[in-house]
Amino acid sequence: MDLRTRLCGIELDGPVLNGSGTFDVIAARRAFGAALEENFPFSAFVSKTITGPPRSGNPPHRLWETPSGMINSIGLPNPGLDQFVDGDLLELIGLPVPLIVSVMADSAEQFAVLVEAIAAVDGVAGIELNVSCPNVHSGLIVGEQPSETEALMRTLRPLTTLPLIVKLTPNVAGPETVAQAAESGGADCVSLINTVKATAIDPDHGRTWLGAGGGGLSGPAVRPIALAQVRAVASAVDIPVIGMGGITDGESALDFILAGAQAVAVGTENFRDPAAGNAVSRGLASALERRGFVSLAEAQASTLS
Amino acid sequence: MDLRTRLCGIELDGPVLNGSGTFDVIAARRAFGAALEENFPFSAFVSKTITGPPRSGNPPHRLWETPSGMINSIGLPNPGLDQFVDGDLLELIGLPVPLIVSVMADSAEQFAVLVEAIAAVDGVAGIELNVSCPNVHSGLIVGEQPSETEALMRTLRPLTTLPLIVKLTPNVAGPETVAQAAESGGADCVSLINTVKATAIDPDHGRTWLGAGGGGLSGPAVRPIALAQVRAVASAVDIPVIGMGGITDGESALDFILAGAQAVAVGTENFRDPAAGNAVSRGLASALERRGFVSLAEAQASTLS
Amino acid sequence: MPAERPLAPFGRRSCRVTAAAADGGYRLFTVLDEEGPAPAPGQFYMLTEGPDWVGGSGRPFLPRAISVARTSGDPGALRLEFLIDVVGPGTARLNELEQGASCLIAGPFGQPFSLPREIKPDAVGAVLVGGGIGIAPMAPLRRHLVSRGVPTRTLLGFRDREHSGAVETLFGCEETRLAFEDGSAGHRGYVTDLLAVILAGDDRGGAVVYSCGPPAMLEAVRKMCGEHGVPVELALESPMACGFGACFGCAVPKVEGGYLRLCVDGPVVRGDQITTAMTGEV
Amino acid sequence: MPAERPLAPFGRRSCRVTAAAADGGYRLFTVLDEEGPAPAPGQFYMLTEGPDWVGGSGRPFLPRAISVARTSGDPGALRLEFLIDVVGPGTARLNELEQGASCLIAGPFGQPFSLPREIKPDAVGAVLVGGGIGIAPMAPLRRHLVSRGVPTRTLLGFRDREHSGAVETLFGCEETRLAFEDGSAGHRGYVTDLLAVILAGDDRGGAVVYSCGPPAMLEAVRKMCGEHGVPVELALESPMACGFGACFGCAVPKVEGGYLRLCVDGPVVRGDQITTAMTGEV
Ligand SMILES: Cc1cc2nc3c(=O)[nH]c(=O)nc-3n(C[C@H](O)[C@H](O)[C@H](O)COP(=O)(O)OP(=O)(O)OC[C@H]3O[C@@H](n4cnc5c(N)ncnc54)[C@H](O)[C@@H]3O)c2cc1C
Ligand SMILES: Cc1cc2nc3c(=O)[nH]c(=O)nc-3n(C[C@H](O)[C@H](O)[C@H](O)COP(=O)(O)OP(=O)(O)OC[C@H]3O[C@@H](n4cnc5c(N)ncnc54)[C@H](O)[C@@H]3O)c2cc1C
Ligand SMILES: Cc1cc2nc3c(=O)[nH]c(=O)nc-3n(C[C@H](O)[C@H](O)[C@H](O)COP(=O)(O)O)c2cc1C
Ligand SMILES: Cc1cc2nc3c(=O)[nH]c(=O)nc-3n(C[C@H](O)[C@H](O)[C@H](O)COP(=O)(O)O)c2cc1C
Ligand code: FES
Ligand code: FES
Repeated sequence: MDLRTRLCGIELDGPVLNGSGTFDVIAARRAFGAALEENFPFSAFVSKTITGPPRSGNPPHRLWETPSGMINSIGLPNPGLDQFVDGDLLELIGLPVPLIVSVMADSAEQFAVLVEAIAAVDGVAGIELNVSCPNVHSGLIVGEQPSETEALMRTLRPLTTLPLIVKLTPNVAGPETVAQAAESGGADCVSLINTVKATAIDPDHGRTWLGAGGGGLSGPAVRPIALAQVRAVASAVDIPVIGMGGITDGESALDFILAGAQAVAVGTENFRDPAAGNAVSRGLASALERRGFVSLAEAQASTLS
Repeated sequence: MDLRTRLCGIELDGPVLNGSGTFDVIAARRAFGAALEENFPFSAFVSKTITGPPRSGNPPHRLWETPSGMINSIGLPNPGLDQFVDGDLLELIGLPVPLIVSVMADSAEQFAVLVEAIAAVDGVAGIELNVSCPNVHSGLIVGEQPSETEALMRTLRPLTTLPLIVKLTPNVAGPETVAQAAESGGADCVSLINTVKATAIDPDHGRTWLGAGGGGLSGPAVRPIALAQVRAVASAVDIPVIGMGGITDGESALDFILAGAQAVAVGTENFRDPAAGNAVSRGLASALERRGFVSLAEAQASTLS
Repeated sequence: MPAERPLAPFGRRSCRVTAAAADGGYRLFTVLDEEGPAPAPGQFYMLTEGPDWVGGSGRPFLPRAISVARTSGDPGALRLEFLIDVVGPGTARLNELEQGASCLIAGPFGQPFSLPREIKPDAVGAVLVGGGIGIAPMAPLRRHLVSRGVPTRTLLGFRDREHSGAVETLFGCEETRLAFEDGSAGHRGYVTDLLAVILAGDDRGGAVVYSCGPPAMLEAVRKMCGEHGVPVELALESPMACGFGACFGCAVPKVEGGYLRLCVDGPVVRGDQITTAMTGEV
Repeated sequence: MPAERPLAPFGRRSCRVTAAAADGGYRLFTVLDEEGPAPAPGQFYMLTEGPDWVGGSGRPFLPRAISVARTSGDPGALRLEFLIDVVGPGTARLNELEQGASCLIAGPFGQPFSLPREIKPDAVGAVLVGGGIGIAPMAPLRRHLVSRGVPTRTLLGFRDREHSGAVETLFGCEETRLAFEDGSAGHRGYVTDLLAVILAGDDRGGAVVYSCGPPAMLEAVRKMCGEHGVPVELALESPMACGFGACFGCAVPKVEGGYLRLCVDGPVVRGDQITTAMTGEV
């Protein structure tokens, strides 16, 4: 089965990526050694989200297991732009697949600094903009406001020719309007869904379980929500869509392709199976075959009745 | 364990209600006979949503099972106001518990007609307003717009002294702002969450599985989302909150009480166990006991650290 | 005039599985129901396996609707037999139930089959048409009709011998006519061929047809009976979340427009009540 | 200088359960790992039961981290033994594993215990302090140290006799000192009382302490060793989603600020690396 595809200019030998922040190749290499690269699970690698200043992340607890899913409140721990560029980034560029770097900032100016610094490094294939965080000026969550999203894109678009991917938040009434704003602002691609606002109670101690009070829901539990949003967004924009949210196998990956996604990403399932990416790719090939598709491209081109 | 509570003036022998549209007492009586009333599962009964004109509902398929949940696209089948008032309503009033009638319309005028007609009937304890539907004039989903919600409440508030409960949709960035709008418009109570927008793909036939193209997700899968929204809303308004979304047992019901809900509702779990309401009440009593609470009221009064 | 209909105990109850065995391509298992009434032919139960029902993929989550294939014993110690065809995670779970396991059931639910006279005052006999797993509700119906002295002919169709094993168990030596699509035995072809012969005969006037099986077969039976003016009752399927009228998910289009709730208005419906027996199929 | 650390085969693998039995309040089971290397003492595996892992409540969903209590055989036919304490749905599932069942494992993961000399050049001996289920990683550590000729004293504490059964199995006739909170045998009280005696002795200077057990016990051990200037390595626990550094969920506060990822920087940490062994406890 031919799984090759082209994602806003990036040639991929398959459509299966990782969700940002759900796979740390550097740590995984320590655990699995060279075997990781020999069977690299993704056709492109998306880094965890990098911010300007270093962040240590949220206090414990950071995890809560839910019915068919989990809540995380990790808090984007990362070494900060400078240390990332001088350290991890060099290692990531050495990976056998294209590299997409995810960045987040609390103002357009800070976003600009990140985009320019990352774009200046040879070997970066694309930049994903994590807009699920408040703008210090407006106080509004950029990704929840079409206007803020479009404005941000107009600032960043001129700064690089690299593909800019906007990671959409699902915590809005109409993700398609935000996607359209991103598109008219110059985005090359949108990815969704990020995690869904959620919390968990610790009844024994009369507090929320999570150190940060709340977090984001992911895993199979959110797949039906993700499919609806991917379908709405894909039919509202002309730029490609990276679909994710609860993908666990080839069948669920195919659902996203048929809903209009050009590529898919695996997040939480990586925690259950470090080789989930490989399994999803294999499973997608056979799922396509079962449905009589001759290639991924044919499925991407098909539309739902 | 003393589970009695008072919900915007309605005396209840317990905090467990049903979610609108998830239990049909009239059909259940045909299946279970008198045993139903002898062990009535809820402390107040919420009718399915009634509209002005009769509705036959959406074409099949109407159901899709998801990981730890389900999607429904039922489409609010109901006999319409007149037939409801002359028929089912008379039976519902005879129930051993207070009756809350759920209504929906696509304009403030139509809502007014429904509210006045229902309020005119003796034995109705309260009215729940299902605002998860577009306004024919603005085209906007009322429950997604604080302004629309407040305006609707200002129209309806003067029409009755019965408690008015606004059923909030979870498909918004900030349910708490909609809740505040409902409160300042004169609502006595808010209930949440309604189902989360979702869809399912039928890969064998290249279509969405659901006859209506999409539907709403419910069940344990959405509980973490519901808890976060109930907590946000409860801390934003002074009116009582009815919490629901994936409640399956006493422990999950207690989570909602601790998150700030005054009462809880059971929906999807009724499908898995017709006596789920009884089980949740029993389970809540022992969950409270295990945590050293002497009464439901004490738990309702406690706040999360 | 709807057939009298037993009431279900409120809620669901745990029953012991007293027997379970593969039976010709399907699996037949028996539970001991100590609370429920004897179900009427055509009624069904909502089954879950118990606390561990939810499967590895998060499915099954909802209970599954299963018809009664046979009942024995009396209320208080009633034995209910279910015939399972594995088509997905729910039936796969039920298929794993072994003797000694426990199983949660709710029911009996639904509108049972009517007696021929209740459908047509001058009816003199019944023709039962079952296909595949659809033979399950035909077995108790046949016993019921015979016990009421109704002359009954039974036509059963299968893909192949492999899938007909349960006939022995459920119909024993009772006289049945079998059709096999692969011609491995009996009539080579569809069970509807056998029905066609009967409907062509002169005695069709007094007949009432009862049928359960795959949607395509049911629709064929419905059409044939319609053309010959022979009344027919069909036991339909649709996805069900609750089985007792709570979810409105089991909608089947009605001839006069609108939908019936198959779990309470069916699963047994008159052929002329519906527009097609292939609801939701493409 | 971190201890050398075996690499895990990439992904997860299915292993047969070759033995499983209750063992003094806990359950001990063995899997046959045909792919993995021998784990170093202190390392752990991420376990799931397989396709039916997800439980009736939708949990467990994530794999569960379990330490190795004993290893035997050689790579290719390695036997890994796990000791299970049921505290929720995940351990309940693992507790149900019977001989012949299969189990999915990933690992070995994590930073193992160091040799005394790696921690303190002039170290002459080791003191192992295990509590409850925390005796599991102490067993292979003891074997390892003894095989390297390190004089080792082992102190183990339990609620009551009921929960000490596994000592027989895991430590056999090796010399251990036991403390029971209920005084049902050995020393009446906490295992830390036994440690206090040793730390008061003159030979403490050459000792390195290793400990695993309930957070409160670990924190006591950490404090006592700190006060006596005796180096200590602790095997900690924290909720883990992945076990190989992917989720950043297993954060434990570091002395110098920030957090370490317990699955890759631990589970074995130096007492002076952390601010408390009671992370997330209230
Ligand atoms: C009144 C009645 C009586 C019945 N009697 C019997 C009986 O005696 N024996 C018997 O074996 N069966 C019987 N059935 C059918 C049985 O209930 C279904 O086959 C069963 O529910 C299928 O569940 P599953 O999980 O095994 O398969 P599913 O995975 O549910 O697949 C079954 C069908 O459901 C659809 N489907 C697939 N995925 C989903 C999903 N995620 N959500 C919703 N639908 C989906 C597809 O059309 C698929 O072909 C009866 C059904 C009814 C309504
Ligand atoms: C490195 C390491 C090694 C370990 N070795 C062993 C061992 O050898 N033997 C052994 O028995 N155990 C061991 N454990 C502990 C074991 O992993 C946990 O006890 C297990 O994960 C608990 O899962 P559970 O589902 O049984 O219980 P849970 O339900 O997960 O409850 C366990 C604790 O998790 C918290 N919790 C409760 N509900 C949730 C939820 N929904 N989401 C998240 N947290 C929740 C509570 O604090 C609860 O007390 C080890 C842990 C680690 C990190
Ligand atoms: C533990 C964890 C950490 C995550 N970190 C990030 C992140 O740093 N940046 C980001 O854009 N998304 C992050 N996500 C969201 C995922 O990339 C993905 O959008 C989401 O989890 C849905 O996919 P899934 O259901 O397959 O996990 C994180 C998710 C999880 C579970
Ligand atoms: C089949 C079904 C039908 C429903 N019908 C209605 C309805 O008519 N009106 C309404 O306000 N909510 C309706 N709901 C939403 C429920 O009342 C409830 O808000 C939601 O299902 C979340 O609770 P749960 O997870 O316990 O089911 C329906 C839900 C389901 C599953
Ligand atoms: S299955 Fe729920 S109403 Fe019929
Ligand atoms: S458990 Fe996932 S990073 Fe440690």
